[in-house]
Amino acid sequence: MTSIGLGHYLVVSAALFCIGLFGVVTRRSLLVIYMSLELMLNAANLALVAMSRFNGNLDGQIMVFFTITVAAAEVSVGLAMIVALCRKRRSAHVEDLTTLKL
Amino acid sequence: MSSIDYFQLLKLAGPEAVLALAALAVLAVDLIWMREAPIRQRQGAGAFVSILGCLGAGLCALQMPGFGSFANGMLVIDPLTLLLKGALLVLTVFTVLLSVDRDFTEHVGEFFALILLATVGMMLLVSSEDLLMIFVSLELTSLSLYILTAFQKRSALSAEAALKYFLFGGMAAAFLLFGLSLLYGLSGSTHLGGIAEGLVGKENDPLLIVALAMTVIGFGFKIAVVPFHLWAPDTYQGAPLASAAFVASGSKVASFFVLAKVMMLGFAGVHGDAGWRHLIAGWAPLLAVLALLSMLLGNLVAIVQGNVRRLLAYSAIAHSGYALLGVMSNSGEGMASLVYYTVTYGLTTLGAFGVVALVEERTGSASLSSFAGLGRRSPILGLSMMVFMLSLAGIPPLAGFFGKFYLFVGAIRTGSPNIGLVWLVVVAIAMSAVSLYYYLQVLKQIYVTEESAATVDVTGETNIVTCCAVGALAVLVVLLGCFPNLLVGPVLAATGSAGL
Amino acid sequence: MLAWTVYLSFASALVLMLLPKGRVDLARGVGLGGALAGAVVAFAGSMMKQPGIQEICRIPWIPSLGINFHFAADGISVTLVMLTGIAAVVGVLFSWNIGERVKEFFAFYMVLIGGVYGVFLSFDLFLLFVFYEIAIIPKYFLIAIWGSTNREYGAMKLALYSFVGSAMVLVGLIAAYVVSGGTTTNLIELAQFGFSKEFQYWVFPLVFVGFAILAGLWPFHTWAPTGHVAAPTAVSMLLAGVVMKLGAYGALRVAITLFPLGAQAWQTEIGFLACVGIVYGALVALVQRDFKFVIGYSSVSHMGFVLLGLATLNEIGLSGAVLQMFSHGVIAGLLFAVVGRMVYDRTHTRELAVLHRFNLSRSLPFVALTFVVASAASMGLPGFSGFVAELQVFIGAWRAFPVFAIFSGVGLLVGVAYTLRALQKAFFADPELETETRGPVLDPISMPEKCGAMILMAATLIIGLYPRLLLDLIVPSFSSPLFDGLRNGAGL
Amino acid sequence: MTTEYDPYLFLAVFLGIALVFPLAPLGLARLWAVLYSNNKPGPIKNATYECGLESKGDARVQFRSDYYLYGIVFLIFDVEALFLLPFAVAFTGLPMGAIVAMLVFLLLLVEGLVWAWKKGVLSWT
Repeated sequence: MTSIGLGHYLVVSAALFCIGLFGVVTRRSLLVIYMSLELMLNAANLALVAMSRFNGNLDGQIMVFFTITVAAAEVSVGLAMIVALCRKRRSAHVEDLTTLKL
Repeated sequence: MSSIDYFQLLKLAGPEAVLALAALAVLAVDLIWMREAPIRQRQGAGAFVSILGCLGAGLCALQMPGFGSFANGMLVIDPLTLLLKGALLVLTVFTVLLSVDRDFTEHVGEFFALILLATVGMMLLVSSEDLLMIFVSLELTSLSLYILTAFQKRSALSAEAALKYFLFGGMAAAFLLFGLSLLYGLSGSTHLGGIAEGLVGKENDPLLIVALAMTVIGFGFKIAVVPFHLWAPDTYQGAPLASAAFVASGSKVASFFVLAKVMMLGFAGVHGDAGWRHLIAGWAPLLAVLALLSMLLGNLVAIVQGNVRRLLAYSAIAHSGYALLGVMSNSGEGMASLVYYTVTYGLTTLGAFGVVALVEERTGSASLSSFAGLGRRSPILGLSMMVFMLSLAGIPPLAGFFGKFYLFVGAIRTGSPNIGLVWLVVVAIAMSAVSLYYYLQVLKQIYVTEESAATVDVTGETNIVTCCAVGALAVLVVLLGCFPNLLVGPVLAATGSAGL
Repeated sequence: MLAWTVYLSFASALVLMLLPKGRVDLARGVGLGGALAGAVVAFAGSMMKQPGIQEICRIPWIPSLGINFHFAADGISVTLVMLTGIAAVVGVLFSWNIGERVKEFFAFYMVLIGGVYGVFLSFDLFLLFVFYEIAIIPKYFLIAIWGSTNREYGAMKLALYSFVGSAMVLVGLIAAYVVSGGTTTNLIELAQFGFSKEFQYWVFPLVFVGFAILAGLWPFHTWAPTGHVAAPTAVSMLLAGVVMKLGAYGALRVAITLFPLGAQAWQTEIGFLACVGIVYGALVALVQRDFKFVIGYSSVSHMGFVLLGLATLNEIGLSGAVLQMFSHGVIAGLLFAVVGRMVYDRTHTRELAVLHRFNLSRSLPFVALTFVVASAASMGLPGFSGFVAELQVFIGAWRAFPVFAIFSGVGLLVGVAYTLRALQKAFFADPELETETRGPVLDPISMPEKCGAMILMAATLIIGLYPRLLLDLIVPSFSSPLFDGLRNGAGL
Repeated sequence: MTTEYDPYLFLAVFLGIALVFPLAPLGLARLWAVLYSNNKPGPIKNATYECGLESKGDARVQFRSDYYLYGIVFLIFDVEALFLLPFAVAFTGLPMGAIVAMLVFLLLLVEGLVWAWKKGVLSWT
């Protein structure tokens, strides 16, 4: 078994990022979009931790703390917006957001 | 980590602390004393406390020591960042003035608190040279702006605009974070200076290209450059007026400055050259493509717009294209021209949104036809809208013209023997000639077309506070246009001393 | 002292804006006062002018870029300042019958006059460009609000053409500023800086065509006729009389002085375009049915002479061009005054075929007299300023490119044809068709119109009979340091 | 004598046991039902298992949107705990300033709770 190097971690985080991106782009329900947004942020977290491990200093991991907080704040804002939208429009699907046009 | 001296931190982050306290104070005032007061009084009190907070922060910023840095780059104090903080505070005061006497929401305290928190985020963003602090303050600004966009409970547009802004913003934040993490991985440090040294050997490392692309995508969203601009028209149209004005002015000033800092300091080694016949790979050609696209698309689509707010949105996209020239010129003078351009652009857009607010209040819609005959009804409003529109088009005696001139001089002076970005400057000037058409369309509605009877007079009294704010902004734009040295002198001295 | 013309005009524009709404007579009074004051200062300044470039004021404006607020005047700028003074006063006199929104009309009018004064007096490239663009916006509003036939289209077309022209000039200006080391935008220092030949080769056409668009250079002249016809009388007088000279002056002062080698390289092309402009303008004017379009195309053709004079690059051609600027300014003003204010405001039609019904020569004898004098001057009859200017242009053109001189001679001939045709159709049509009806009675010529026409006729006559008045100002100014590049380069 | 185990061997063994442990009895029960007591469906047999009412409507009930607000407020305090962890670990070596800073952090979050309470978000009828 070759030892697990930095490249492997980056491949995994890149894969996670792409899955998240794909999820955001294609899924219709807002909640699933939020989940894939979270996925993308956590992919970045994984990359950060791997980089910090291979760079030998802790800056990356400190950054992970703050990104988790930011992700939490972001989701709470997103949920609040879904509540606002649901009170207005009874549905949380993306394609009804079409009133603002070119 | 050496033991951090927290009191020194408090001293350095004085303005931000004062502003945060002011935000909490506004909340407290609104929730405790003003529980049952009518909405006008609550707005007056909230506005008064926020302006007091801004003045306090301004005073605190004045007494700051000339130079200072906390935890190597986390919080950098130098004349340039102080100047930008002052500009952001001025923009905030005018935004607060624009949001008084508007009845789009009952949660008055929260609205003012969020504006102040967004300003805190911008001030931190402007004064940091550390990836962590840049990301956190960028997100603080963006999140408060998302909520500000969603504040108009009654209209469905506001919630929808906020959601679109949020989704784009979230995705861009993820891209930015991934780019920053790759950047950290390659260079081993999170401080911009350390990154530049760390990247010395790795110019053509594929990972660096991915990191660069991701970072540019992340910031591209914030400054609404073309491929990432889709949120801008909807947000400008859907958001309540004061938040749309703040998104257009404040966040653009801060994000352009931090983009310039990251590119000039962080990616210093990979500048490349976007000159006409000698293209060298780097971030300059990448930004050149973005600038070209946003100038073309921004101006051309703005011509067909019927709603003045969407027109301002597309003109904002076009102006981001022009401002990118300042980032690409990668020199102290380029930075100075960028700061001058974005600050004067911020003031002009705020004023333009102020006039749109008053017209919307009187006629209920921001469409072009609702501006008919404004010149006759209220001459001051008509005159200041003419000042704002002509300054955006770049007509001389106004600030917009000198801003563009200074930008183009900086851009052409980059590779001075071979007049570097002259092709982009030619496109920029041609496009600003095109932009004169749709700015004159607005002025035609104001001055030439007679007021049709259809524009019913919705509310009798015009909003005095907004009128004075709009008038003051118009005077400021004319003053900065006729005597640009008021702002260019200090900015140039500051960029010189900041060692850019 | 001359700088006060600029300050007075902008000051009166400000005062006009602050006047109370209803007071029409007050607005006219302030307008006339501002224009008169400007003209008096202009003439006083030109009387006391020492030879060579006379510095008026030089204050650092943006020191970090080396830009300073620098007013100065040499022979050429003084002549054109005097022309602006006359045109401003006469323009106000001929807009005495403007009824609605008078205050705003005169405010925009004075801003336009201030901008024009500023261009003629500024010797700093940046400042010249600032005033050059200030003049664009008032033109748009003056035509769009108070104009006549399809005014919004004409106004927008004019504004966009001038803005595109100034955009091209801006590119050249920034390139010159940066390549010359980016330390100063002073005209004299930039003229002394030897730009490389290849640089001048591509910058000169850019800047020259940028300015020449406003001067009605042949392929880019299409805004002129529609703009002049759409404009109200006073504005069309100012447009043809002074604003077109702005472009020609800019071409002379900036393009030719800063890039003499470029001027030489492109000399024949410009000469050809100017010559085509003369002939084309004259031919089109020959077939026009609308009286004002005839005058519009005639001003394009006369501006062709100015550009031909500029293209000759020799002293006599250039001084002829400057004199032609002055003389055409006065003559075009007179022609538009007659067509717009005196005829159209009374008969409300400009169709040449229909005008004979009004039997103008009998009902308005003064108008007929003025138009005969104006058309004589425009044809270039000796005794009027047109003749002196065009003669010099032809001598200069013969030295530089004889073929074009002959062609423009033909253009002159066609010019005589269309002027006489318009004169005959409008005023002296054969009356026997309706001998019995004396045509609708037309209200008599008012006093402001009379003295306005008098001033213009006097100006063209005086310069025609004693051209040394202006030539003593113009010719020595070609020996100033500004034209050194031209002198040793082109063998002036 | 320590044999050189591949570091991931024990992981594989662990996974194997985890799978076998539940599946084996289920497989046996399935085998027994098929071989000996095949099922004979009847109305009584299909009735709900114990006593109690027949269930009406589908199981998926639409949550009231106010639950989201609860979720949001919980989320913030949950992440706050994340920051308290390193604070607690390094507590002994911290200067006075650090404790004041942490206090400010906590007070800010408490202030958020007070605001939510005063706004009436938490109590709804």
